[in-house]
Amino acid sequence: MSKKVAFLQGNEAAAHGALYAGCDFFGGYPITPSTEVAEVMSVELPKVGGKFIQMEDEIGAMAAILGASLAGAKVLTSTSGPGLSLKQELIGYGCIAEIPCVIYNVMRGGPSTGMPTGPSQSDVMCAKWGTHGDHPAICLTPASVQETYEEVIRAFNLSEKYRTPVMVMPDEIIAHMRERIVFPEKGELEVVPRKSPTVSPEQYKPYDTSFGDVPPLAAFGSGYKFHVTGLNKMQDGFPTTKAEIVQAEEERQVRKVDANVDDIVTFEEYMLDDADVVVVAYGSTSRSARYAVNVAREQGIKAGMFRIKTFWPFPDKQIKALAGRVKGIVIPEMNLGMCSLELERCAQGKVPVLGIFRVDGEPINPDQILEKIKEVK
Amino acid sequence: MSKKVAFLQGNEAAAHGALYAGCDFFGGYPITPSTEVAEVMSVELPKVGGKFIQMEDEIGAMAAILGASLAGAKVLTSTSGPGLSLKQELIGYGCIAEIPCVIYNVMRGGPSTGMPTGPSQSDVMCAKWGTHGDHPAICLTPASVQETYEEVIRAFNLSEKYRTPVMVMPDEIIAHMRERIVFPEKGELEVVPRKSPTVSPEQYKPYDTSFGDVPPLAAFGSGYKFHVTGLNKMQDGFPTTKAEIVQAEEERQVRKVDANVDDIVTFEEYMLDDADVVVVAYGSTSRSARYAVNVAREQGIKAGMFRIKTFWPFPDKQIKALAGRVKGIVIPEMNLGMCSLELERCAQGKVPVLGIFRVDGEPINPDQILEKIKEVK
Amino acid sequence: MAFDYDKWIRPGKLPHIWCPGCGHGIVMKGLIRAMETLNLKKEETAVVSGIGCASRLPGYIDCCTLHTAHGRAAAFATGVKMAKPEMNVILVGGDGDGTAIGGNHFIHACRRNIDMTYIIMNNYIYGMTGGQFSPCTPTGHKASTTPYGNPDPGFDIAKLAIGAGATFVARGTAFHANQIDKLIVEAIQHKGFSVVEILDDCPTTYGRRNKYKSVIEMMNRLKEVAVPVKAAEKMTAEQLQGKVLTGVLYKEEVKPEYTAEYAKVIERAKASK
Amino acid sequence: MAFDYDKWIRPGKLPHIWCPGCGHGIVMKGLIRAMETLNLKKEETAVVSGIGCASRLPGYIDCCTLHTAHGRAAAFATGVKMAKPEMNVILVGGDGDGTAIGGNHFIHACRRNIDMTYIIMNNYIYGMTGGQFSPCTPTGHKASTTPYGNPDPGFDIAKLAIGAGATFVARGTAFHANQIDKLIVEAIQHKGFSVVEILDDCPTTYGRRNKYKSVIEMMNRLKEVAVPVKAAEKMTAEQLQGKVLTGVLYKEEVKPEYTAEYAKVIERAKASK
Amino acid sequence: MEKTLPKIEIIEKYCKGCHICVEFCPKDVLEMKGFCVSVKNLEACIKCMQCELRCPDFAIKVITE
Amino acid sequence: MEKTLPKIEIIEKYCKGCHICVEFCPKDVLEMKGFCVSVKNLEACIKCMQCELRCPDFAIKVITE
Amino acid sequence: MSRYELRFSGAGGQGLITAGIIMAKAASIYEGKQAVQSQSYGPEARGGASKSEVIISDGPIDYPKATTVDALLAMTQEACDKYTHDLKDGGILLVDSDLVTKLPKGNYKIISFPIINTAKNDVGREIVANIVALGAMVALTGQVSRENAEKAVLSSVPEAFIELNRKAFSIGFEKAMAASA
Amino acid sequence: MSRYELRFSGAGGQGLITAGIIMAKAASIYEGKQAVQSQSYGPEARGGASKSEVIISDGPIDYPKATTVDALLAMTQEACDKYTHDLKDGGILLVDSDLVTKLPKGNYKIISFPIINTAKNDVGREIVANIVALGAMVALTGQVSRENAEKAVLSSVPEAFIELNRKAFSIGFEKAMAASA
Ligand SMILES: Cc1ncc(C[n+]2csc(CCOP(=O)(O)OP(=O)(O)O)c2C)c(N)n1
Ligand SMILES: Cc1ncc(C[n+]2csc(CCOP(=O)(O)OP(=O)(O)O)c2C)c(N)n1
Ligand code: SF4
Ligand code: SF4
Ligand code: SF4
Ligand code: SF4
Ligand code: SF4
Ligand code: SF4
Ligand SMILES: [Mg+2]
Ligand SMILES: [Mg+2]
Repeated sequence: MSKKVAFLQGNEAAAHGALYAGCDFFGGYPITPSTEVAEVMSVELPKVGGKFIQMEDEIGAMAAILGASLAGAKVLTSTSGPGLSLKQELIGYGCIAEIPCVIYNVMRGGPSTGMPTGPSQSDVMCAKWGTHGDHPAICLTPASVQETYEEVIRAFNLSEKYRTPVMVMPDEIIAHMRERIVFPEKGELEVVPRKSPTVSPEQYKPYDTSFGDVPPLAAFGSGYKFHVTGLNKMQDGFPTTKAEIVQAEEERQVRKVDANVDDIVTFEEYMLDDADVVVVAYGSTSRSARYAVNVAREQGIKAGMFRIKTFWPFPDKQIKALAGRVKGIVIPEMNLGMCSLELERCAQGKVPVLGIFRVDGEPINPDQILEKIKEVK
Repeated sequence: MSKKVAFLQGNEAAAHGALYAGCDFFGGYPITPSTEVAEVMSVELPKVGGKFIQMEDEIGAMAAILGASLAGAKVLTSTSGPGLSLKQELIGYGCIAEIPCVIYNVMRGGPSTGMPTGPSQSDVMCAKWGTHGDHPAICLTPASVQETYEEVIRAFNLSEKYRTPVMVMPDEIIAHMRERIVFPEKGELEVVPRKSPTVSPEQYKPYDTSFGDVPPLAAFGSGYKFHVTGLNKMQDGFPTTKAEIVQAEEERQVRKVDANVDDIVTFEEYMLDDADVVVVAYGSTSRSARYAVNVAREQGIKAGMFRIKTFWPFPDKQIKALAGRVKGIVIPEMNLGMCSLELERCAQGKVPVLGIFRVDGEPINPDQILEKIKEVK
Repeated sequence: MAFDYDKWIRPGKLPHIWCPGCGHGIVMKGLIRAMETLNLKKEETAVVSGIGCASRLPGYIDCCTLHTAHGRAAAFATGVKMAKPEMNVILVGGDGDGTAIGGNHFIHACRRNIDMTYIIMNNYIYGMTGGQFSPCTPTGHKASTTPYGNPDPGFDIAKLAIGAGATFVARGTAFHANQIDKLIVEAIQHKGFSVVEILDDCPTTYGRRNKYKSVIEMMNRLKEVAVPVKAAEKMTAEQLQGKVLTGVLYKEEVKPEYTAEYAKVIERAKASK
Repeated sequence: MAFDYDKWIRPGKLPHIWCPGCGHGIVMKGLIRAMETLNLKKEETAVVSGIGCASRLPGYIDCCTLHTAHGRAAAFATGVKMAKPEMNVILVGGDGDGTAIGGNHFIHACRRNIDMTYIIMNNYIYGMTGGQFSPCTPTGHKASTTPYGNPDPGFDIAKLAIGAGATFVARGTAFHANQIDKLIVEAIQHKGFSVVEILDDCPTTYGRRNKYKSVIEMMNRLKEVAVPVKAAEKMTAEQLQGKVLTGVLYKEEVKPEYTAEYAKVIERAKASK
Repeated sequence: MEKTLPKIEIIEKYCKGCHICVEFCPKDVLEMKGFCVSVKNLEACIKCMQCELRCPDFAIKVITE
Repeated sequence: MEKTLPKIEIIEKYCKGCHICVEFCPKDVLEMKGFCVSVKNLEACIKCMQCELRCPDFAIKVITE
Repeated sequence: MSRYELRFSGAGGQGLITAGIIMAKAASIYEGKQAVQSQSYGPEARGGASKSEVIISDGPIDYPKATTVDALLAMTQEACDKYTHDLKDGGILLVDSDLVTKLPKGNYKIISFPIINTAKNDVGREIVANIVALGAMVALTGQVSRENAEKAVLSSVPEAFIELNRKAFSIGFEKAMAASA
Repeated sequence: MSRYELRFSGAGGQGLITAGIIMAKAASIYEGKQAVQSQSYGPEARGGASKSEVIISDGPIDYPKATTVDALLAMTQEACDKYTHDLKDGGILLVDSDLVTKLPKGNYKIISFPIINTAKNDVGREIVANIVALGAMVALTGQVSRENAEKAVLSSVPEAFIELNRKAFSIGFEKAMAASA
């Protein structure tokens, strides 16, 4: 039996990925260039008994998905730069209260309203540092329509597994380009269910670390009653200012992700075995990079690509290893140098990091990258 | 004649500093632990004909100060973590539209509501990366009541000089502790006025780079009429999606600050001449660090301190130089390691960076730092 | 017989954090009596708040409780209710939380007419942050940020809610303690978005600054200004000067309830498959 | 004689970006005629908007113009007006900008009664982003995110503004083009916060989806639904079914204007020194 | 007919001494002792429950059987 | 009395061809030509200015002296 | 690799994005090749110049945007002026002969016929001009078979308009064949 | 260096923050020393334990919080239990004898008298208990002169309450002298 195929935009694929992952609640506020996600969800969710709600603004949308997730739903919101900035306060709420949710953010030109229809990659830093306070961050940067579909599913899985907000951040090119997508059969891809409590309602504590760093989460309305707050809290969910508890809980929240980088961090290595020059790239830019690497190889240059699929946690270990092996790192980004700073941190002065930074709404083309590859001596 | 002295909280000093700098508009929304700034401004501003307005939320407050600044006022808002997160979208607006304004943010425990009355230093990253898109960032981290007063004045000056939002970020300890403050006489400290246009209204363009990277800004209601937008814009202020212009304008916005780090970045070197170990510290933590360095010296350990006064732009050059000279860097922070990442980037693997990270609402005490100093071999 | 509040209060959580004489405790008791009257199932009841003194209420109630971010209670609650329409969703919070930073979510919850009950404890002030004026502080009054008297006109919360499309709006006071539960009962029974404003007092940050000598004086003011809607009908405009109407101020049952409407969307969607 | 719009339009900025038949252009012309009637000084007039198709208007007007962020026009404008109370401050924008994301700033501007005029171009839809429903989309109608018909009830903007405390509220339509300027003139002359809602149409994202065959059909609908307040007085409830009142819907002159009140704060403060 | 007296239970650790019960007791049954309320004249109590109803702190209960 | 005819100025590069002026002209003076409006019967014009008033695009002016 | 680049350009609202999508769909779903479609538009989504690009290849397509264009459709003069610059030497240029009167200089294989008018007069509805153009592009580029392209067209339009579109496609295909013969 | 650390502790609303501020002001503004005052409070600002710390020194004060406390005022049992832990060996502990009945073990110089009651009965207003306590702390610690402390008190209270506070301060000062004699 042949699989279902379709010719879709990245955004449409994202919506279908969410449905595959069992998403049954979408709260959003329209913004270019992410509107197609909401549009598909508004059509598809009610068909499967799910709920689509268009809230009054992005803050309301973020609040609604957090509320719905606490009531047991698998939740998604979609937005773009200005909306992401507005959601920041409540993203922090999701982190501290440990509420699974997926935030799909299409990167367009910024800051502010910027260039709503132009691609960019300049939201990657605020994916980690946007909200105030210490918190974990997971952010995926897909590079094709198929991958957008799959990474949205993975985002749901990570979100449930680690009980924390997860972001998927395609750039506008990936979000709006159309490619053929092959839909997996039901059961073909892993779908991680929420870890529900095994104890009785009387014994249940929403942050009970006796079950490990990621305690089970009960749903409102499922027979369990408990308290959730955005204040620093104890294992039973009630607020505390006790220093030891606060420190321990904050560290656990971050450790959940940091101690599991090997499970979370994914990447692709392309022609790296013998590479002298490595192009580190993510999102649509990695497609230009692969093109450029191919051309470079044809011209006898030992170039390769390290493609970041999981932007946060950052692939520190892998980059550090690479830095010890190659002569130069080229990083093309549709921003003024963000990933570049992380690479410098990881490269530790061992190899030069050469950036190609474009924020003009145009894609970085293979030629530019090739040129830069050739600069590495 | 002896100078006026007073015994004030950091927050009160901030308000008085703003008044000295000529602030005549305050828009805010109350939040612990920054409320005293608003309270003092509500008393003092109308006395000098200035305006105090309490807006419906932090977004409204940020919008109001931007509007007032465009109408010629020198403007201030004050807030804390959750409010800072909410303001992020419009901070980006201030950056792209190049509107001078000062954001005073007291760092309390986060994320989310966190620990409203506990100190932290965990907003330093979102000072730079909080808003989406590429943009410049200036952020000052004072360490005493007197310095809070002076740094608020400097913030106004930098904001006018570079036509960009500037943040002042004391931690809660600095914001709420009381010390003696000596008020400078009028004229004693520099107060930078807004660079007003010298051309006629007909010739005026709000982003006219023929006057350099920081074009003069006219005020609404002063005989000039012009357009301001949060879209990528041309020199005349009107929106454009022309690639060359967008790239050039975005680069200029960031360059304004980056090309002037020597003018902006300030720091203090304490006993660094012969130091083997350097404690890098900022805000209240630097006071513990100085104490610890003194004790270490008494014990014959060659310790010193590099105190960051300007957190953004980060003192890359200085830290890189230090990293080549010392055996170890100790970084105490009331967060889970933020400055620490920047130090690692700058240290380039040359020296170990040892962090002391507390997020429990308690200050980092000198003993902890001393202990860490001794770990450096 | 003494009313058994303990049944609804989480063990070990009292005394609560509110100041001596703070009206929020009186409102909480009214809410508990209402929940008891309606015999709500704790596990099927969510109590949702924002941030503020009033918003600390959920921590004490033995239900599914959600203390969200400042101003966001209505939006979080909308998510809860949409995901689990069979739950009772009760919002609680202060005047600042609900009408300042939370104003937008508030009016949109009114507009949607989603079946939740919002209890606003209106003490005319931001209590938790130390007494800055709120959008409900009367003009001319003193707050920590209106040293020269408040220049801002205040909201009439009921008028705002009606303007935004709420279908049930009531008002009570902390003085009229025994009516609080009755208003809340009627509100919860109403199918649609219901707003119950309870005027109460913040002796700590509002009372002192505005020269109320005691909690009792503030209580007595509530007694004096309140006029039940029924009584008001027989009063002249002059007599009503400076008074505040109490009771059920507005009720309509024509506008459809939101989750029920959405259920129809689901039906239509399934039919279209 | 032809009206000289050019005097108010920035040279070289036409044609504007709006689609064929979009009502926003008609509203812009009304605004220009009003500005001309009042003989406003361009340098002393700020036109402030948010984001959306309607919010692109300021770019064309030769005044001090400010195209802010989505929903924030009223808050930016409040800053402008407070800093320079002598300026005329006119807000323009769409229904989404003003009542969805901008709802809070809108109701608070109404509450404060700050002397600005807000022209809301209500085309019942988020035009710029491609036709998702807005808080003003009628129930049951089609939008790109209500494929099964909109389950949301819409705001009555005028009712909302009055509920929030605005002191002047008027409504017109793009069909009744020659009244637009008159309403705006009266609004600007009013001392306090004034709201002028103009019903107009988005043929591109709303019209087609809702089976309006042409711009003209949409225009004619506006003609049919509109009933001037005066005429409505003589009509029965039945006759008014499905109609929309136009003209000055509400006006009061008792509530003090905000910048004037703040001037008094300054006086009191200076006296206290 | 003999009047049965209620039991007035005061939970001292909840009472914040706000005076409300004292002032609104129609029969002057209660009084403040330091920071806490106490019963001064139980005989006078008419079991109107005003004190229990109004106490913001769950600190006073009137138990009538 | 001789009727003075107005000058109807059409700014082609502004006209988006929305038909509004054509439809709302009471005297059927105008017509569409391709994407742009044009004058078909100037004689009939009564200078009511409806076309100018209603055009969303500043594309038509009725000049009457 | 066999990378083939097409660009469909014209004014917003002319349905060129749709034409591009159908072309790419034909290649990737029906022809068994790989294809990527992308587009760009300004804030003036509904006016001004608009373009839709399609890359077709036998193998994976990395860079999804045009590098040097093999075949360009220009439905307006503005689009023709704006988007010809990277048409490759010897590339195909299809224009609407009524609307594009100033042809670019350069070594192009230029085909022109009155596309919109064909839709209006020969097919009966101006609205299907994009499908007429698509038919022509399919004929001229030979990247997908006529059958597969037709399948893609028919699977992309509402039931009620199938016949109309089939007709539009065929006429476009034939006209192009004739014009380039 | 001559670092001297004081802590004023008790229940929220007892005015201990104010007492700390006045002490620090006396030292830094009137005595010519340096001083830093800081405080901490929970969300229960108006209940629970509260503390205000003052560091006095001849030179610059780096760390603004207490390390080992030289003198502690505890106005409630809760505060006494919570805040004595880092009182230094031989340090001064002043308590309200009515409210603090369980005294800590350890080598402290403990002074106790009924502070609140003194304010109520001897001064006439319970509300000035904090100033009574301040007077006592000034006497016991000797960090600032009686005159300078009095100046600081008087410059910190509203005109109408000057006499009341002067009296409270004096009585506190005298009582402590007597109690520690
Ligand atoms: C985003 C954000 N802004 C501001 C605050 C500070 N804050 C906390 S509660 C509050 C107001 C509380 O007033 P109200 O809602 O009336 O409740 P009350 O304390 O009076 O009961 C404010 C401004 C916050 N926590 N978060
Ligand atoms: C923070 C933010 N959220 C969302 C958007 C996307 N957006 C732009 S305009 C708009 C709605 C426009 O609708 P309306 O205000 O009614 O104006 P219209 O286009 O209909 O004239 C939206 C949702 C944005 N630019 N910024
Ligand atoms: S501060 Fe006011 S509102 Fe808050 S608990 Fe105290 S009395 Fe109540
Ligand atoms: S999309 Fe709608 S609102 Fe926007 S310009 Fe076109 S017709 Fe007007
Ligand atoms: S029940 Fe009534 S009479 Fe008895 S103590 Fe309470 S208030 Fe007084
Ligand atoms: S009302 Fe309650 S808290 Fe107040 S004094 Fe009486 S028992 Fe105590
Ligand atoms: S002025 Fe009146 S009659 Fe003349 S063309 Fe215009 S609409 Fe027609
Ligand atoms: S109304 Fe204006 S834009 Fe429309 S057809 Fe007439 S002239 Fe052209
Ligand atoms: Mg309040
Ligand atoms: Mg609209």
